[in-house]
Amino acid sequence: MAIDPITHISFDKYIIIQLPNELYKIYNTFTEVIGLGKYGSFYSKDIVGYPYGTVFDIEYEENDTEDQNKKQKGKKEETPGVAIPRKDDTAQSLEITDDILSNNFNSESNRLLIDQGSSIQKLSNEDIELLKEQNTRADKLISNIISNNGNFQLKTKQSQQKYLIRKFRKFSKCFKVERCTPQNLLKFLMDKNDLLRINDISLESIALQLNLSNIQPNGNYLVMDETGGFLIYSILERMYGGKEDDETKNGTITIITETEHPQLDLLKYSNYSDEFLKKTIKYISVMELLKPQNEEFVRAEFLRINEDLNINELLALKERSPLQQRKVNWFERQMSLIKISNTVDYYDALVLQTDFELKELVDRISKYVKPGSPIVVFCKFREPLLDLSNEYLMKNLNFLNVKILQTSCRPYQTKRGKIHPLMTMKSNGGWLLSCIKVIYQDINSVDKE
Amino acid sequence: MAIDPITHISFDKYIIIQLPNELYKIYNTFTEVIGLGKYGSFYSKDIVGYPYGTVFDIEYEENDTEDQNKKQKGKKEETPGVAIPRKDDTAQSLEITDDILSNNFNSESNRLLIDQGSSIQKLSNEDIELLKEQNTRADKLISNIISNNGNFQLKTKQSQQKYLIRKFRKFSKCFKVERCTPQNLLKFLMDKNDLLRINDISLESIALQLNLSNIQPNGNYLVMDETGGFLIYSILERMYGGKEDDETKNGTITIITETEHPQLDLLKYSNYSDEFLKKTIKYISVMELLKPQNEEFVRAEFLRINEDLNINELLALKERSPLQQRKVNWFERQMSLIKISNTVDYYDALVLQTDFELKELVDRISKYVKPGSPIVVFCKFREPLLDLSNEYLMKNLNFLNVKILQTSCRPYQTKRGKIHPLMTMKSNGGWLLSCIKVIYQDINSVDKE
Amino acid sequence: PVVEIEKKEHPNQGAFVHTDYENIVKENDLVLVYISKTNIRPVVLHKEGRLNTKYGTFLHSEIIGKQYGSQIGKFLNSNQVNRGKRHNKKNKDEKKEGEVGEENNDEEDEKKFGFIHVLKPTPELWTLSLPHRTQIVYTFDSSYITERLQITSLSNVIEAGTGSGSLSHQFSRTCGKLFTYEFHEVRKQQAELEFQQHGLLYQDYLDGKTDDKNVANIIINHRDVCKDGFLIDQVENINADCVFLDLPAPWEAIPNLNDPRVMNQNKQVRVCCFSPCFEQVDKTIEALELNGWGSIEMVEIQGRNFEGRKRMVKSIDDAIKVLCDQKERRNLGASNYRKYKKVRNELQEKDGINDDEHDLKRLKTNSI
Amino acid sequence: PVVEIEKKEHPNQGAFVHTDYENIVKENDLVLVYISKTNIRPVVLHKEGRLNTKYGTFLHSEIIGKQYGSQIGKFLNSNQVNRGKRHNKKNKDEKKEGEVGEENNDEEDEKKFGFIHVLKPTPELWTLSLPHRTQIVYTFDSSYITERLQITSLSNVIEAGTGSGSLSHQFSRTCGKLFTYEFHEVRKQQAELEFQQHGLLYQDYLDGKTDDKNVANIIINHRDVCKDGFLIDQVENINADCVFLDLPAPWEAIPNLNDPRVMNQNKQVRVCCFSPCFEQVDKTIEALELNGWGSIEMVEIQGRNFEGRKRMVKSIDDAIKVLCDQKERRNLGASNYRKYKKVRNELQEKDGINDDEHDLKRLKTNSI
Repeated sequence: MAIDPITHISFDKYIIIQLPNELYKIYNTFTEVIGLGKYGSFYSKDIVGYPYGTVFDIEYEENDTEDQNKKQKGKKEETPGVAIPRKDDTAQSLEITDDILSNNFNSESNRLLIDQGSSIQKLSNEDIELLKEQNTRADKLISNIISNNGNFQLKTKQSQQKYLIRKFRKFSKCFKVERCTPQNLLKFLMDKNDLLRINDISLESIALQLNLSNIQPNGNYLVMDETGGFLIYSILERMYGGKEDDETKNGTITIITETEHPQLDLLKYSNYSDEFLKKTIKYISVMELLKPQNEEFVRAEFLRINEDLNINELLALKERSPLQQRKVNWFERQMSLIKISNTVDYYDALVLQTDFELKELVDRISKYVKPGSPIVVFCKFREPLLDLSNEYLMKNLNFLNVKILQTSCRPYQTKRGKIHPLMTMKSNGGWLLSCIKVIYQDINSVDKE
Repeated sequence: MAIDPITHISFDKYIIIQLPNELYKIYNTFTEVIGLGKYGSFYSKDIVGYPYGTVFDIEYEENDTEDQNKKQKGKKEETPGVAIPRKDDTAQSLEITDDILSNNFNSESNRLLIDQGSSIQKLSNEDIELLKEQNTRADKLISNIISNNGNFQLKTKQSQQKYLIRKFRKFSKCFKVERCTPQNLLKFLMDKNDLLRINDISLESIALQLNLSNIQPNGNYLVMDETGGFLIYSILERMYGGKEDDETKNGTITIITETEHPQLDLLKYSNYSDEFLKKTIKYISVMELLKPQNEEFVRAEFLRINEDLNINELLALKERSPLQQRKVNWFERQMSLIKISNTVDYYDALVLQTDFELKELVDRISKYVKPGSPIVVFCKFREPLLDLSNEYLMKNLNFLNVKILQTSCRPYQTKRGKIHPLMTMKSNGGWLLSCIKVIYQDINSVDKE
Repeated sequence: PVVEIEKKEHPNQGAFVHTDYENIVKENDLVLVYISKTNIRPVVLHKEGRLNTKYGTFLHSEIIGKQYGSQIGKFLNSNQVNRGKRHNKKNKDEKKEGEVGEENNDEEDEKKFGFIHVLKPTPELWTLSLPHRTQIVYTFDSSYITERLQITSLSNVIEAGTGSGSLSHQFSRTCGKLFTYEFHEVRKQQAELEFQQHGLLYQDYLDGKTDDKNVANIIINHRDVCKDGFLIDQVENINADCVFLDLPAPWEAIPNLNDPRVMNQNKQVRVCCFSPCFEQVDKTIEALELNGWGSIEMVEIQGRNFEGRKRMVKSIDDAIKVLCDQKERRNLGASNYRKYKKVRNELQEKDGINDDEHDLKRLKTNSI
Repeated sequence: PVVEIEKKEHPNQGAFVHTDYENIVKENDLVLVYISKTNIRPVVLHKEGRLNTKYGTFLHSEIIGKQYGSQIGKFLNSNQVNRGKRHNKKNKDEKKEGEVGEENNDEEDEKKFGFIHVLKPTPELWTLSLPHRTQIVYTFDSSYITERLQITSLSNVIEAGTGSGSLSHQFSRTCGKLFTYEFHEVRKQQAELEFQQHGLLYQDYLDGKTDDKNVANIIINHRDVCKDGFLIDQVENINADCVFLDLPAPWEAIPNLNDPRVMNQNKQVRVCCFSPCFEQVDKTIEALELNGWGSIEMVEIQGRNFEGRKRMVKSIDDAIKVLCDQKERRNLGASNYRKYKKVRNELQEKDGINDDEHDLKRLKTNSI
């Protein structure tokens, strides 16, 4: 059976790896050896074929161990280990299990504990590295850490746990592979402290924007994306879910770009083929959309650039040289742009994430939206949305059901017996404005009863 | 032992009564008979002398019952009942207890329940009124309601409880007496849906404002209060706690008023004597503070108003007629206002709740604050505080540690086994700005090392 | 809001699908009539149909043939104006919506203009239009659930219980197949009928009534999943990859997910349990751990709506001016004050200053 | 921050009391030196004392005699400027604070001006200056607790445990007497010393060291209140009316409040238990109910700090103009474009339009 690249780890894909410290990182299975730094390294072919969500432990050949120990101090280990998938464990979790922890909880208070720092840990970091190299699995590693910490039994249960988790994160050699979904990509950017790149949008805000935009597999959406492609990928994911060849689905996304060339670098992590993206996504710049040319003008421009070459002759040719084909392509793209800029009342939703002055923007591009369809704007700040709402949309009879919304997700520490809200200092995840474009009826056209 | 009016219900005081529907209402023990509407009525002397926080049940004389029943339909009952304090119950709670509820929970699912509305309740409202009159205490009332509802055993536990609590609130005759503290006053205004009167301030925001203002029993505070006296009362409560005659405490509050006569109608519920308030609170209008007169001008004005009467002669008199005394009072008040308007660097905190344009206001009155002391501004909206902070305070070296804060309290349904956050649609409780007034050192006065 | 759709009506297929380019409202379409933010009504349009609103009666024929998103207006007679006014008093926020005209209390006879909008149903608007048969999972929550479960058009989703079907609509829009279970028989029947009317039942695809399996994708069952599990007659293998449990005791249903014919055994799968109380969450976590689920996380979604508001701004100088005037008036006596004032105004007008303009209340737009 | 107060130092009484009208910093005063929002240091001032900061060394004698609230400035040498810069890079928000001067990277030798502020301690500033010996109850919570317990200058308050003493300072400011208990002996000693240095110990009032019993009102005990209850030798009857329990297992201490010598038996009394986890809250509610407490309510305080931020605003027309220019430049070729541009600019300058000003980035003040 062939590997389904949407559910299973495949070659030549971007993947996300969760490390024991719970952080997400992006790797590519094109790489022969994937190195996780202090958490080890392995051959990427070893993980191909397993379902996404699998946890692997890195184990090293016995005969390598001695060599490893010698090398340890000086340089980085060079021979990758073997990535062994954890089987018979449906949880596939990197967390330290309660079984291991609960065996070691005896002391009841920290009244007598005086912090002696790291001096009390009999196992040195080097010892631990050694243990680690010698195929020590997580649970063994941890019981070693426990029995070698003279003060461990004096700590409170809580500080014992904290201590173990800290050590575990530092020394264990395992990892989990996740598909590079938009949701996991967001977590990756969060871990990288790079949310500014996607306008500080939170998972809950993008989720709400997608729902309010009523994304469907066969819809045509007009989008501005200042999240480097994250918004586009999120929309594509809801429409196609990674599958490129389903003939029953044929929705498109039209992107209005600020610059000549769209900046959608995050889209590469979607693993979609270039052909698919080309078919599904159209680009048009604000200039091409709002200051459109007509066919006559394009023909004139073609003549000027190509020094009196006749486009009709080129089009009529059955075979064209590459240069001729490029010229035809240019002409056809100009024609398609003109068509887009003339197609009003067409799109099933207007989905915006942009720094442009919103009143002006919505005023000029809402004409492209099909009446009765949603307009959904994300903004990192509240003021521009209030301004758009109060100073434009609410004063204009072409917009209905104007709402400004904020949603935020509160994570809890989810350990039984210790459930409490987590204090996170993350940004607020932004605001959304939604409304429906409608058709205003001139009051004078109505008969008085 | 004399009654302590701060801890015990006394004559001639405003009190707060919590009704079985959990709402707070304000009454006065000056009233001979306190009527709680459908929850009954009683003589206020019956509750005097018991500590605040006591729950009373209203009971009616046996021999009255028949009369009552006859009258019931036509007019309101006229003979008040007897308010009996609940003893041996430290909880003093109006809530329905779990004991009563748990006896009646047998059915496990509402799969078979079809809502038949009120037709299924065999006891009519009239029957219930009758029961109520006949000295039926809460628990008896409830078991009656239960045994007369044919569908009760078919309901889920949850809907049984909801049903009982609803009925209980409607029919029981008991109440709890609380002291008219600022906190209880706030709950009263909330129940009355009258928070606009106190600028929509929440308990948590006023609490934070008081703490940040560093209120102490001997401090002198400069205040603007657009909460009708609620802010002043809250400050007084922290300073004096209701006690007027403690010689070790002598702090004052100076109020800047917008109008000639301060609008502090909520202050009457504080139960402080007029003498105490007169001694402790000073009033000065924005005009008197910021456009002050000098002594010469006041004397001239005195002459003009009083047609060439010499104030010095009046002041020298040993005995004065009431009219003369009034004139002297007028003069002395003018002198004291001049003194206030000239006393800069004096107040231990500036505490503001006002609709005035804040930059302009703080710019002109911060001079009265002692350097190193806090300035704490409450505002219902965020924008004026952001504006004050970014456009004035942060650009001015006379202010330090500028912070904009918001605090909100999330109540939970606090029933064991059913703990969850309550969805309340209340307003957000406002924002606070705090900073410290400091003295800027001219850069040119510093020696270069 | 009252559902005005007849029990046995079968509107046109594709009620929840984006319209074609023409975007025209047809006879027998299921539409949502937007009367105000809090009053959105589902209606199936018939040539002879009538729709009663607070703005009077609209004929369905006035709506058929219009574009979706159209405003349909009419002039109200005075009786309706009065009713409208009372309504507006109660609900000031809705003022802008549905009614335009001068606020003229003297001339009740003047005709006012009232209007409705005809909208294409979306799951979110449908949720707003629902009579609340059971508690509803609101869009703040449902959108997050969809995202966290990573539901795409390839996902097979299990939902228990169906409840009002509000969330089912949202899942159905996004997912591959939706298996939904409801233990309350009457509610199941109501929901099934609704799904059928909305063209969402997978059976209709099997029966050839529609060829869009992206839309007709709901399989509904009457079932207590806690007792009887998730397996159904229609399919041998559910192959679910996303599960949403909105049950009083999800921990009783969780072990039933272990049957290998329920969840996809060959890929990562996700479950979301939706509970109001912490005690329920605690039992759910216990059951999840016991049944081999990992990476368990409890979260809470807090959603809010904002609105712009007008705020009073007062100037200190204005207040001082008012007080000075009051004082002068008192000192001079009323008649002298008027004379004085007149003279002063005359003087100041020459200088181009209008001292009388005590505009204490200036408005600014702000928000809470 | 490091506490620079010597263990056996006894600063002047009344460190936390409002100053008199003179408002002068005296020798031996305990002051808070404000260096930045996140660096506030408690210092007792001596004639010979020195204070080292990132802005260099300040002599205590430079501070003594100044008014509270005074800025004390000095010019930094270039070495310090560099350190300051590195600091600023890390922590941009503090830029305004502590340092003024042009950002001139070329001339490192130029003297820059750095400053500190001398402040009177308040419980809230003290909390910010604390080395975090234990978890701290922050002002968002503590102010709410004070208000909900209805603590006034008449209240006798019980606090267990003392912890860092941060909350004790806030209670002490507002309440009548504060009975505070700490089971960790070293922490109790640290807190006791601190209260003594701050003039807050009731014993000092009894010993006649101060006559302000509103200020010297703390009685601290080394005690495990869960095991040994609240009764203490110093007083026969605590007569508490407010209790705050910040303990891992408050339910173990609650029964000990039943002793009639602990709580005031003749008035309404209140208790607040502070716990992070729901399971603790659940056990606490159980204990409160069993021990006859009523009107139990669980709440959570959510506090936030806001800041104004600058936001980019782009204009559509500007963007279109940039794109048009790029296109023209490409079509014309670079050299022709320059000629064309020059001509066009000359034409436009006559009309007073400056087309070259593609000011794409305009700044507006906004906030999150």
